[in-house]
Amino acid sequence: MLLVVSFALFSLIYLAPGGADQALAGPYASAEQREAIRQLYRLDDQLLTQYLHYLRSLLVLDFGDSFLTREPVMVSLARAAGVTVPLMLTAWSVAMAGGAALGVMSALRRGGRVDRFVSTTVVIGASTPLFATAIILTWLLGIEAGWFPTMGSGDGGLDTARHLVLPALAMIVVLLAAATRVTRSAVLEVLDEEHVTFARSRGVSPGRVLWDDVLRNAAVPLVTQAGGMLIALAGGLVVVESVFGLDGIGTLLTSAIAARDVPMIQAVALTIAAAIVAINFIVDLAVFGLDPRVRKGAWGRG
Amino acid sequence: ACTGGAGQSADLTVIKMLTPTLSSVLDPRQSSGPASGALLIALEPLLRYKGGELTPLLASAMEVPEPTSYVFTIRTGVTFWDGKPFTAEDAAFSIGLHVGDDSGSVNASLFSLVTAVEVTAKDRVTITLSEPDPQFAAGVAQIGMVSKAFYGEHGDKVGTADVLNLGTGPYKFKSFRPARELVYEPAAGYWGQGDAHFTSLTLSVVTDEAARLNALQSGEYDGMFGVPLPQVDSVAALKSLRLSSSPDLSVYKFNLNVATKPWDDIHLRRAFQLAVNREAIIKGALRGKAVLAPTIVPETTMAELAGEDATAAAFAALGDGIRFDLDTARAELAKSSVPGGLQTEVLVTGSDPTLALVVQTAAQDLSKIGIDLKVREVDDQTYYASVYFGRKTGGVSIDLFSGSTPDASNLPTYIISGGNALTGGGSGTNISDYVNTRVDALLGESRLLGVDDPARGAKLLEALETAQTDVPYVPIAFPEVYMAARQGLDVSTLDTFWWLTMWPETLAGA
Amino acid sequence: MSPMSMTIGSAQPALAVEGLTVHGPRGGRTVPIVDDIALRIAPGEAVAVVGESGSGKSVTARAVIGLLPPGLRGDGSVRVGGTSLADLSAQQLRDLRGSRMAMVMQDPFTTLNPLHRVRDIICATLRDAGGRRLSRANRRQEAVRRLAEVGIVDPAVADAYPFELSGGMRQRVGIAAAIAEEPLLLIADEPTTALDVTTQAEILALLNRLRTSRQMALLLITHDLRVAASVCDRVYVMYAGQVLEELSASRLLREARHPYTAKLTTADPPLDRRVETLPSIGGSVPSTGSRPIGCRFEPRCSWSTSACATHAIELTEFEPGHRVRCTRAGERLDLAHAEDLVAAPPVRPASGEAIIRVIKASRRYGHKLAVNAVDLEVFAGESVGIVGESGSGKTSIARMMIGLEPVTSGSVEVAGVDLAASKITRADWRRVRSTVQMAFQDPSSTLNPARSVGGTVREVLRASDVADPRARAEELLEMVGLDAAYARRRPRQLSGGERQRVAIARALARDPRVLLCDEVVSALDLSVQAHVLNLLNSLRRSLGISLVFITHDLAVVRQIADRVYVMKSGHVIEHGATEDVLTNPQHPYTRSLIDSVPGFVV
Amino acid sequence: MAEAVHTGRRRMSFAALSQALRKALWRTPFMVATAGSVLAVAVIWVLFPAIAPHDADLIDGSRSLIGPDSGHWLGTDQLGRDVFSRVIDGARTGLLGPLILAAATTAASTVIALVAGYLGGRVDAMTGRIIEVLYSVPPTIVAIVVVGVTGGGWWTAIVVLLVFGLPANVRLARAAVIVRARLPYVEAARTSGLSGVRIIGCHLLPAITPFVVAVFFLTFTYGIVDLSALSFLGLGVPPGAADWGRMIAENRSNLFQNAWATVAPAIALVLIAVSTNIIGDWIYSRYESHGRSR
Ligand SMILES: Nc1ncnc2c1ncn2[C@@H]1O[C@H](COP(=O)(O)OP(=O)(O)OP(=O)(O)O)[C@@H](O)[C@H]1O
Ligand SMILES: Nc1ncnc2c1ncn2[C@@H]1O[C@H](COP(=O)(O)OP(=O)(O)OP(=O)(O)O)[C@@H](O)[C@H]1O
Ligand SMILES: [Mg+2]
Ligand SMILES: [Mg+2]
Repeated sequence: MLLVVSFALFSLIYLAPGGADQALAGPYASAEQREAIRQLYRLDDQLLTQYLHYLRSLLVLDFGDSFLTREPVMVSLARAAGVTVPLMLTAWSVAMAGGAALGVMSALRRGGRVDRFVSTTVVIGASTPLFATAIILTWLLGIEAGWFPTMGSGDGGLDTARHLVLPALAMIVVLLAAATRVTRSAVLEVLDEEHVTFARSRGVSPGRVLWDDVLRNAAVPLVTQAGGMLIALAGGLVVVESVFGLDGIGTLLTSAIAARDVPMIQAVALTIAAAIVAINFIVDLAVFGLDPRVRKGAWGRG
Repeated sequence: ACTGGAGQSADLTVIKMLTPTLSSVLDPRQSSGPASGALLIALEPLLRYKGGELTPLLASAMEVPEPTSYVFTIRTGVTFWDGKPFTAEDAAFSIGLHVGDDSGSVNASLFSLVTAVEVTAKDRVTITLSEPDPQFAAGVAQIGMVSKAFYGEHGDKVGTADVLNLGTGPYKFKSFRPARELVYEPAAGYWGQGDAHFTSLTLSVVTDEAARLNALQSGEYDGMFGVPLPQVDSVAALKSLRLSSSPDLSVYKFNLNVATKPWDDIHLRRAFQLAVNREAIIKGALRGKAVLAPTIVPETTMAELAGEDATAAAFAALGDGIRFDLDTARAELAKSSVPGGLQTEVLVTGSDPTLALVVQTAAQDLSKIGIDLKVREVDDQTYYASVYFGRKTGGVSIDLFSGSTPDASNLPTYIISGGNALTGGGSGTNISDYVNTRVDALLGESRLLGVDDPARGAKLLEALETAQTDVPYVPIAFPEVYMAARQGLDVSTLDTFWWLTMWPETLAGA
Repeated sequence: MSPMSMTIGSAQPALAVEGLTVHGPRGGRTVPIVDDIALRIAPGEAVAVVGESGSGKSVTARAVIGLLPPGLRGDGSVRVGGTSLADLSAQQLRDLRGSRMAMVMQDPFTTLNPLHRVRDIICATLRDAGGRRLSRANRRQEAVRRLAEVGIVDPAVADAYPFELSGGMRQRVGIAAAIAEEPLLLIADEPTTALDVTTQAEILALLNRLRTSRQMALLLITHDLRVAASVCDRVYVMYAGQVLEELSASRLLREARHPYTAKLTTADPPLDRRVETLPSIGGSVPSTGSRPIGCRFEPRCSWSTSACATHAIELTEFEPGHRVRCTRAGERLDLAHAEDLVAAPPVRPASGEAIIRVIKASRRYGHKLAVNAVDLEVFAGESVGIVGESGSGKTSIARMMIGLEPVTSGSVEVAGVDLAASKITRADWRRVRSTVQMAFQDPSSTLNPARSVGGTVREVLRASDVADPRARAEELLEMVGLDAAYARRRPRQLSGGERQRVAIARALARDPRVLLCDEVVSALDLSVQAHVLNLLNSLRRSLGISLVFITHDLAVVRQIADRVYVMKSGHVIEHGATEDVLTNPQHPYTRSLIDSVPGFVV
Repeated sequence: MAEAVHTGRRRMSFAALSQALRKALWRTPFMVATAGSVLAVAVIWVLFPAIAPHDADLIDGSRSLIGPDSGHWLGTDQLGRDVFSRVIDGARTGLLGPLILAAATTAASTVIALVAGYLGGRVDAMTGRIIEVLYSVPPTIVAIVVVGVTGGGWWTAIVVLLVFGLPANVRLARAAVIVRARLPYVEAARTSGLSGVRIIGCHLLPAITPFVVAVFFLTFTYGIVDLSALSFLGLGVPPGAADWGRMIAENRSNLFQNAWATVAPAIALVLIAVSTNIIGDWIYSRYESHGRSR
């Protein structure tokens, strides 16, 4: 999959109008100047030649230097990840935890006032575009209330944490909705299962029933979907980072695209793809740990 | 960002400013225009632009024995931040970085006439040009001096966030996030007199307009260079900030490519020009923050060279020729090869939203005579590739062309000289590929004249008038440039060439 | 205060239910689901609640244990061992569950938490002397001991997960878990319906053993009259939310006084002989919300009087221990009982060319051989039964015979076309289609809910180029005993039996020579099952078509099959004339199968 | 006779229909009704853009960024265009894009799922493999990359969102189809010799129709959200088009002059998205509960 992604990107950039030469030479550059740069970065080679060359360097784990910043792309990537990863993980984990709590709560009060309120809010949260949420939050909490900085990623440590509050919140609102929904339907489904009734018919305490029979079983679909949500969150990253002026992976990607910075685009895309693969793997592992059926099935096959 | 204290302006010693653009590498080869403003306070140039004049900085003197030869005397006692002396070798090296097609420098066009850079004495650097260039000294003022040894040591890692760069200025680089944020600290043991005023100085770029505005409002930043026109009113509404404006040496213009059918037809071009309602554009798209452009050079710039009266007369005449007049436009169109009008696409880049607004406004009136403009937004690279480097447009394009030096000849040289037409093998900044021997002759003659010779101005005026009759461009407006800063910081004297100056001093009110 | 400390005299019934009524939502209104139920079970007594689907058996059980599904509300008094549940706090009620009463549910595949090990399931409610949960080692030890009690001697089972066990094992684990705290009363809601006949017998035996060894009262919910009669002491017969009759188990099959009970017992096909026609009950069970005001069975009753329709009938004592909700209970109605049915004429052996010839056919799913080298033939006009436990490959072989399932090896010849061939022409398919047709098990999904009954049949007729599909469709519906007006109805307006009849009509639309019936009656109530069986028998007689009848019910196969194949784990282990196989089984498995049927003696 | 039956049936089905309709309306939750009305208003805007009080594209520099007044109910934007008219006009791109996207996605995913699910075997396995690979790729990122690099614009964005949004829908639809392809009535249709096309069209398709309709609405919601996000980033419709996402982006820095120029399109956007989501959810939950009870 990573190969497919990387090759698709390569051809895409190859075919795109404009090139790194322009970005580097500036708008007043003459044809000769640009030609010189094209030579330097081998931009005029055949697509396949370029790609093979690229692959060869990948093999020795050399992702190359960015055309634009001259840094090894890994350095830029690591810097951007320093913003994005905490942001995503915070948003994701808060949303998952909150969504799970809300989902369980409304499922247990199916049809009740809490349930209806939560369901409605969730629909609104889920269908409000992320950028709209971001703008509203900026306006309310950043400008009107002045509680949090609305821009930039801060100077590290606590300051960065403060700067990440609003972007994380924006992501949380959207994700929370999805998490709540998934949890709610998962819990409802489990609640309808016989083994829950059976446990209750034996006088198992409600707390234990909720935990052992309901939540643990509902956790399987929730975990399965949690990975997907984290991945879906990546789509909103560009928007959030742009609205809040964060120097994360999303910004890195868009600016690399803008400059046709091939090594950087490749590195970012591959990182995202690798992250997706990793997330899916972790989800599989988690489900593997959670669900003995999967575990035993896998053993039997292996 | 205020360090606290008595709240007086003198206490503002830690400041953060927003700037329109920062380069991705701290290397003079990779920054030009306003982006160089970040470098030139640290990597000082040989000549400093100050109060409209070029004054010696790292060069103690500049001599021009003949129009094609510049001799710089390198100041003694200048040291880099690491304590090593700044030498003629370093100066020659620094200039040499920009010479040649394969230099990879974005400033190469400023030095395209250079044939040799030589150290002719221990403290002397001589630069030889292939032909005279009145703007050359201004070009020299745009590039910072770097250490040859430092470059030798770090190779192509110079200017990255890890390595930074080595200069001689009062502010030294402290940390750098490419294209995003640059933090300076005072350089210990600065060679010149007077220490850095600010104990910490930060330049930041925020691309998202609203985020920028939010940041200004929340007091996270102390000011901003080059407020975009659409935002000026919003910034003005912020109580904490003060705005100043000055004329810009840049021009919004439609380019009508004379080598592309059907725009090779003068009638069509005239019709187009007459149907552009520039006043409406200024009022709406440019928010009234621009001056009507009768030609491609602002009147004030021209007047400095050609004299007030001559300029005023010439500009009045130029202005009369391009009045908004739909009836005449229709008549012209009827005479053209496309009497029924036509439809064409105009590319704009998302990084300057004003372009789209200008085209939309113009399109409204153009459509009344049958010329239908469709706006397409593309990214910078596509835009440059189509508008500047290749002619992949239907013949009409729009751009905001900014002068790179304060000289009155700067814009005409790029825009109307045949040498910069793509068809003539030039850089392509003559977007209309307009070649007129008379114009080229006038521009050539003007170069031979002294920098301050009013005759040079007269020749330039004539070139502009000649070019105007052929309508390769439809000048629209000269935008004003806006600076904003909180009370206690002085932006009132920062003009469009602020980046060539020692701007922190100005800010501090020194 | 814990209910443990209450003293219970042996005179106290284990369960006493009075005036239990449960209301639930239907179509936006709240309607009674069960009405005024009274039950009484002495300690150590086994009582059955029987009744057709939807009569309210499960709802009653849930109400007794206080676990009605959300949306349902129960009123009335429930006393367990003398303690009235209404007086208890939620906590006390919870303590009572498991310790005083427990429940075993129908589907062993879903009642056990799939994520927990058997030992944890069994010991979930057990506490040590200090009131703490048992340690893991203790849990295991305890679980092993209790598993042994329910007949599982393999200690490894304690560490297994439910999905690693067979259905029977799971049900045993479920029972072990339910009785972990030695309750006074065990409610078993159809504990064997989902199990094989042989396993079913073992589970019933287990329940019976536990009841006697522990003096545990058993409330057994079932729709199988034979089970009720053989396992229990007394029986409550429920119909449309009411108890219609309460009598001792020994009287159930022969001396029931309510016309409904009597009809039900005759509709239950006898295992020991084949009868000409099975009596059936017309009409269908009224749904909740539209039950008659008077006797609820009145619309279907052939003895009803005008008063039956207008007045609610009381449950009255007919004889000691025998109560009936019928105005004419005292009269001598000519209630037929099972013995009175006319025996069917003996079967003539089939002859001629085989229409379907299955030769050494196998079907493999992954690693599993579902059908293993099966030989089978179907001759013109005969009725072939296929019996066997669940998963033995009955459905698979049928699907292979109609081309729904590819043949892994061997051959399946239908009207001369080998379905195992790699390429079958269109014409050959046509021939196969007009030779065999199939009817399926699940009545609820056997018809497309979006199409009218007529549409469903006409569609097939059109595909086989019948001249006047409309007329022919009505003809077919009449053939299966449905009025032509049914053509306009949608499936949801039909009862299960009616749907099955439409499905048969659809299968007949192609004029097949063989009709495959895969468990077509197993999801139907007794009264309706008789209808469908009679229909199939009469169709066979009038049309001369052959039947392949798949079932796990030996009584049913006896009524319908001339020859029978017995399958086990993909093999045919025995085949021959039904009479011979059932009365004189050769294979030990066949024998155990027959022995497992409650109340049946060869 | 045939005549009588015919009319009788028609009358009956009409009565049944009207009764069903009345029942449906009566039982419709308040939220769904509200959502329906919002959608109706939006549809009216699309069908009759002429109800706008002004020409949405009329530029008048002298009236730039004025607040709401009697002439311009929601004020004007930077170029002096009437915000209210632009919001109405924006309904066209705002709804059309998602509509195209949703219709195409739904149609394509349904067809793929039906064919793959019905045929099973190798076709199905292949489809499954492709879908698994595409499934974990976030469509918006791909759209940002592709549109950003090619400068393709609106249609490219729609195509990308379609291609990469498809897997999720095919997955859902395929699961629904596979369950139904095993239903006795579908198998009966096969064994009684009906053609594959007919089985798919008359038996499988109706069985998953509520599901398909729900997917349509939900995809529509995502279409609104995703396309507007792209427009917001400047990757969607061309400048000047009255598109809600773009209007928000363009006017965002003029909040102090005329907040309505930003707020009004945002409200329109959110209302529509929420409405379609509510309706889709509602259909889906009804479908799901039907599925469960069956
Ligand atoms: N949760 C519920 N909400 C509404 N009605 C219900 C509910 N549960 C059961 N019913 C109704 O109550 C009636 C009796 O259901 P019940 O499950 O008790 O029947 P049963 O006798 O156990 O049938 P079966 O033999 O099929 O298990 C049915 O008509 C059913 O529709
Ligand atoms: N599509 C399938 N994929 C994998 N295994 C299957 C499939 N269908 C059936 N089997 C397996 O093949 C075996 C035989 O199944 P089949 O349905 O033929 O049994 P049966 O005798 O009809 O059982 P039942 O009485 O439960 O209907 C079972 O173990 C079943 O699990
Ligand atoms: Mg039941
Ligand atoms: Mg079967």
